[in-house]
Amino acid sequence: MDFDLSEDQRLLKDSVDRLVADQYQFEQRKKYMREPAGYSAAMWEQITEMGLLGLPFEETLGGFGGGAVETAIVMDAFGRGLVLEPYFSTVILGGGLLRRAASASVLGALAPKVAAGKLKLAFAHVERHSRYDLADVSTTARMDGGSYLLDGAKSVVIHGDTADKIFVTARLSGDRRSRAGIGLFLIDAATPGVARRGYPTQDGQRAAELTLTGVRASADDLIHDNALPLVEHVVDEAIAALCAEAVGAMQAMQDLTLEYLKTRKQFGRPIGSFQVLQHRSVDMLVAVEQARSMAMFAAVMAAEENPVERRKAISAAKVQIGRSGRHVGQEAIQLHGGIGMTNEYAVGHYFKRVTMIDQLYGDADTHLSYLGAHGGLFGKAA
Amino acid sequence: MDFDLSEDQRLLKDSVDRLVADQYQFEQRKKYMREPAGYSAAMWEQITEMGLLGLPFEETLGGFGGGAVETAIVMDAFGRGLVLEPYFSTVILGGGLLRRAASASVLGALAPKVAAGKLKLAFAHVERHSRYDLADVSTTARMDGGSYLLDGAKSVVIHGDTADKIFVTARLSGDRRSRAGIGLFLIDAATPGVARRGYPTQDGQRAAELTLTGVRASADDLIHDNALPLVEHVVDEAIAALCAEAVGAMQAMQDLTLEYLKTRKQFGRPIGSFQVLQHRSVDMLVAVEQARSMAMFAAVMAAEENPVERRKAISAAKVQIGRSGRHVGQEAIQLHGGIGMTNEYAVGHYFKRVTMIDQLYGDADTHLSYLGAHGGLFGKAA
Amino acid sequence: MDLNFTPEEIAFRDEARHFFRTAIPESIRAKVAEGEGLTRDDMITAQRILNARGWATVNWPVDWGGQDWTPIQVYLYQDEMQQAHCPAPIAFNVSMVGPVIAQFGSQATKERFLAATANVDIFWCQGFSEPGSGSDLASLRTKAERKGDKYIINGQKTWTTLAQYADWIFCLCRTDPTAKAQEGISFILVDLKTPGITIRPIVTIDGGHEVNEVFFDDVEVPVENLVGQENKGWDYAKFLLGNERTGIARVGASKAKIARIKELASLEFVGERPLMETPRFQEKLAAVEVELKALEMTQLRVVSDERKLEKGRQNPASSILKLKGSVIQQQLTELLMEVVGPYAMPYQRDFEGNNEPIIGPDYASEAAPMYFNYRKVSIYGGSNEIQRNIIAKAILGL
Amino acid sequence: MDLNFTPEEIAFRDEARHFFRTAIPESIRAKVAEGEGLTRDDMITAQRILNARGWATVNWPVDWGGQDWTPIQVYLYQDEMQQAHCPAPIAFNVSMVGPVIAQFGSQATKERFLAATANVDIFWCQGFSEPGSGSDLASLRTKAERKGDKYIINGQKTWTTLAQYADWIFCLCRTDPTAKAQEGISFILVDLKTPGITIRPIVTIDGGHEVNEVFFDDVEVPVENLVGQENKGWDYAKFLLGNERTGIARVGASKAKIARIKELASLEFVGERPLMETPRFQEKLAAVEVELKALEMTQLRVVSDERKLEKGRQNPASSILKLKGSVIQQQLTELLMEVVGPYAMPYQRDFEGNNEPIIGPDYASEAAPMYFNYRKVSIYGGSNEIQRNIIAKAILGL
Repeated sequence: MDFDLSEDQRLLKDSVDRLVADQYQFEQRKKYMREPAGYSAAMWEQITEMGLLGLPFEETLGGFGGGAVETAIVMDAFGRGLVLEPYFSTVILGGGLLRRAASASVLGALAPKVAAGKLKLAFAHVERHSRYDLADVSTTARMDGGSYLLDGAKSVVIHGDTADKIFVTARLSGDRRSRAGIGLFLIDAATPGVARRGYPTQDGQRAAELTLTGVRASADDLIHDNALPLVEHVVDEAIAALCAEAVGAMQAMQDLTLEYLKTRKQFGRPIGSFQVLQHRSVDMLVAVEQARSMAMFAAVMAAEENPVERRKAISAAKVQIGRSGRHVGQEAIQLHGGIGMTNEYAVGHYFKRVTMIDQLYGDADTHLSYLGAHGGLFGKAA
Repeated sequence: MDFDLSEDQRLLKDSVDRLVADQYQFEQRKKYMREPAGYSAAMWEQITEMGLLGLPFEETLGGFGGGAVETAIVMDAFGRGLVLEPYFSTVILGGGLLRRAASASVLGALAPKVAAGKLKLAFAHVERHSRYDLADVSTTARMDGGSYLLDGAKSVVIHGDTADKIFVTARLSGDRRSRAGIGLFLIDAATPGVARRGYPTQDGQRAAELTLTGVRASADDLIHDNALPLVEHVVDEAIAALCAEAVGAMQAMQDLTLEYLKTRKQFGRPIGSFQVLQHRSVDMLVAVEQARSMAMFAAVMAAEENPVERRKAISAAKVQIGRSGRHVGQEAIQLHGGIGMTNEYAVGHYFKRVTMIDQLYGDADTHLSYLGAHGGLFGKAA
Repeated sequence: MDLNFTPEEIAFRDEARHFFRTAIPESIRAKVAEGEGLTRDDMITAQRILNARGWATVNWPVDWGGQDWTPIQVYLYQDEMQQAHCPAPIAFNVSMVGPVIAQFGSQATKERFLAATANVDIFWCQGFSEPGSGSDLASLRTKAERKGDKYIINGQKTWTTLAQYADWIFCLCRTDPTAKAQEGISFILVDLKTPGITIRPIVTIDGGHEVNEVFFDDVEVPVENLVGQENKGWDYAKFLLGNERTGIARVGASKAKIARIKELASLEFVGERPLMETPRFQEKLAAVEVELKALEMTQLRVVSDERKLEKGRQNPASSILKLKGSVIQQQLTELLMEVVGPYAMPYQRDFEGNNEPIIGPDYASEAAPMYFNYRKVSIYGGSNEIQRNIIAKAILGL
Repeated sequence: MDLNFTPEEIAFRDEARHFFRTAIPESIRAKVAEGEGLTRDDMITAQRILNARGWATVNWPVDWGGQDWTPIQVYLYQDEMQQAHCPAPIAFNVSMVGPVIAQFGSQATKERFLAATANVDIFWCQGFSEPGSGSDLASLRTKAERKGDKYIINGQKTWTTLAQYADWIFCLCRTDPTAKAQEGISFILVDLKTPGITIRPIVTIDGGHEVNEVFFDDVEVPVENLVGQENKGWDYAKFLLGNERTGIARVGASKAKIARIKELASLEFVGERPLMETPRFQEKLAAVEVELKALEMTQLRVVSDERKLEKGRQNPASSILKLKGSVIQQQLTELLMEVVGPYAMPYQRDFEGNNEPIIGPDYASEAAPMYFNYRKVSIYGGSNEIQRNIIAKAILGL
């Protein structure tokens, strides 16, 4: 066992950290947010040039074959910068689905485009009553001649408004919640019958509502005809990535709060000299470190092939990230007092991001239920 | 609405408070505990002379017709004194069962004896796997001629070792957990086939294991042939009484802790001057006051005839008492440090008592489940 | 001891319940229920309806439009108002500046301001906090220099709630720079139309605009706008802050939130089951209900004690009302956000004005903003940390 | 970064697992599992088995019987030992006085004590705390006056764990009354058979006897029993307290408790269902498992960092090991008590010695005492409040 980063990993970390430190200061981020796409075209360029978009792909596909640890390194930095660009939807969700569900030819055709920043992807799966159940799919795909007709509506498609192509789950067979018969399609956003409505999310990112009305998909657009297990694996990897991002955001809140406690004076002394605020800061530190540990655990376990073992570990991490995130976020605001409530100050934006991460792919208690119902983490007898 | 005590209630409170203040100092209690019965015969005498044993009975039966509020006044004081005498088992459980389940003639015959301190009662209902389910009764009562034969085992019968007569639930019909067909018998402890094994409980009180082997009970000994609803009402009243006792014990812990914080010096100052310990004490105060409020609520609702409304209110109170008790108890020990861990010091004994009260008649989470499953406390729309 | 309401109290409660649910426009109450912000007109409309009945300023002296109610009546009035999602009378008018003027103001000041304040002919805001003076209010630095029959005010106030709606502001200003902290502060009324006043909005993390910065640059105020005596402002401020004691627990509002959560959690599904039928959610909500019921009982204990307590003394239980009440309100916003799940994400304030349909269920859009916004409840009006300091000193003697 | 164990590490773990589960008598491990107290003989037997293999003092210098293990090996050794319910080597011998003597003692002192300490030919106890000096250890008052070639010791120590089993005690005594707090303290070894020493038991709330008061009345100790230099005892004590860094989280012990809870909760019923199959209990336990898994990862991060850190510096994460570890241990005793329900009530310590059968399931009798007893883990060895003070200062720079 060894927690040290490899030389390559250290180089990766240095470059991403530098990117965020130099180009993602809070004030710069505000500018990026005001761009038409809701993020910075220039930053997207730069992320592309750094080769980050190819992270999960083999070198032959224009990538550098990074794994969960490399992804965690990038997402942790993006968490500290509250990065807006559609990296998560394009590389982690989209790239993951390409790698795990697509044929070699499709992968070979599209991965290089993603790596080259020429193809932005998104993943549409949430439906009005599906909540966090990936198997709950009402959107239908009917055979029509040699192709399919897709009908249905998808909600909260992250960065769905600017994606060039969108992965869509649609039911080929089985009833609403059956695990079998779920097809994964890759639809060009420009296809007739695809209606998108983009909007900002609470954390300043972007998402879209997607309506599919008789959208025609060729047999090639059907990436996989029984995709749920693969989709679940990709989502577990995505959760691991979000855990790393959340840790970056928590660390930033911890740093901002400490800084504030040391500089803000009341009653003639820095408020950090009050014992109560000292102990509260210590409990924040504990929460951040526990979350960091579980984010690492998630990174390791994201590759696990046994779906239950993998999901239990990922759920455990999501529970910790959800609880630590809520505690750290609420305390960061509370210890800042009024200034923490203002939109002009950074800490509230980190708070909003970790809050939304808890809402993504299952909140803490949803995952706790899964973990409890599946025997927990530790065996009855070692 | 009026929270003031009536004149009679104030007199009652003054006399019980005085009894505890004068005769139930921690050192005196230690002596009482060492008496053969595990409590003080003299104190029992005094409690009798004060008329407290007749509290729930009508004056015609030698009592003074007190209700849940009067009971709460007594139990709150007994909680502050950690009173050892079998008042709860004899008057609240036993007396309650007499009042609610027994015929007028049985009540008329026995209540005066209880009031006069000549008859100590206990209630045997826990079985090996019944946990907190009063309907889970495996002990059997078989018709045999004009009488019954009882066979079974009952556990943790509070003050069952010194009771003269013991109420016993036994199944007349139906299967193990069916709510119907549960008989309530009143058995003389000296009856052949009754074996008792007495022992101290963690909180310094007494209890007994009871084995019934072909115990013959006359038709008159059968107090009620379908007793569950009545038993449940009495247990709800008993829980309300325990809530009041727990509040008394919590108040004592709060007082002891404050006293300690003001006198104990470390680093050259009273530890109560440390802001962290001040805030922790405030949170103890909050927990005690919230518990006090719910104990009052329980006292009011114990008389409610609608069993579900009553049980929901009682459950809510038990939840609050369980959670406040754990918080206050743990913090009282923690803020005392090492001295709080010693048996020679009072605070730990209060901690043990509130802990055991949580284990009695359902712990906090057991009651929370009931409350949640029955729609909670507040309506969908007022 | 009788914890049941008397027939009179029940009759009063029913009367209040009926009044609030019929007299106040449904459109306004719906906004409160959904956590939507109220317009200035909404607030004024609601308060004038109350005032027409004499129910806007029940806590004021009877001679100046108050009600001679028992504490229980006041409690029932607040509880029913909150449960009916009625906007409370504007606190700055009714709980803050009104009582101060009634208690310490000259006859002239009373006649000039009280009726107009009750009817919101003047909409007030509060000028206490300053950038450097949050928890440590007494360190405020805004100066009011006496020049003839005027004060010249210079300085900055912040966290000024609804200044954008207000006509006047009541300020704490330093009138004696030589005196030490608590002394040398005066309580002065300022017309916001006076030249030299600039109001800048502060947008909060929920995207809303409730609070503002207010800048004073050589603002001239006639001396008759001083309330009471010069340099006694700190006493008046303490009186003001001590005023609100029971309403602060917001028990009725939390009851209303629970009702709403139960309703909405029955519309959202986890697999085949409504969320409201899952034991985990039932128990989480029930746990908060227990705390709220306890708080309600605590509040009633405090309320029914008030007659007996000599002015000033407090029932220890009263101290926990804000502490516990704020935490319960915040927990309920967490549960509401859990109810709407993924639909908490869309930020829909940008759509205000335009007519785009709401994304997801119409009750979802305010869930996250309300959660974010309610973090303020444990900060403003004396943060919960300050509350604990006060309780430790005043109640526990530590 | 590779978070999987290497084949060598796995081999070592399996070897340790096998050894602990075969070499240490089942009878002793069962007592640990059930939370029963160990006899003096149990402790000595277990440690001598470890010592025979060189596994009793792995943290000591190699020349004096330590192991040249990687931090991961040390972690696996502790984790497997705890999971197998093996008694840890006696802390006073192995983690406390041994390392101090090895580090600061003279050659003569080392030769006289170290081997005997490793083999528990001497059973040690610790004389640090005093009635007036708990959290504020430096205020200790026990005096050691130099008289020729002796020290004359007068004073009182308290919370002395297992003094009733011990042969010797290592004490902090004030040798220079004129020096200020931390200075003028010496680290002295005292044979408990020396005249003038009285040991009084302290019974704790669980009814157990682990700790004692130790009184010194003109106790004469030869000067060669001084460890290191006179008046430098405080440095040695700090070294000693800083020693135990990772074992303190007790992750392995908590894993063993979880295994036990799962086993027992399958034997206790709620209605027709085993408690272990009720979602509420499953989720409560799972919540603790998550915290424990996080703590285990945190501990491994700290452990694998140790090589890289220059002596003295700490990984920030290390500071949370005791804080979080103590809370998790305590939560597990709460769950164990919940498992046994009403059978937590009988107090059965009185039956020790006599042969009465246990009341209720045999695993029930220690549930409540263990819960009571474990309140100590957030108090001793520097209370969690002191821990937070230290972390705020050392790690957060507040």
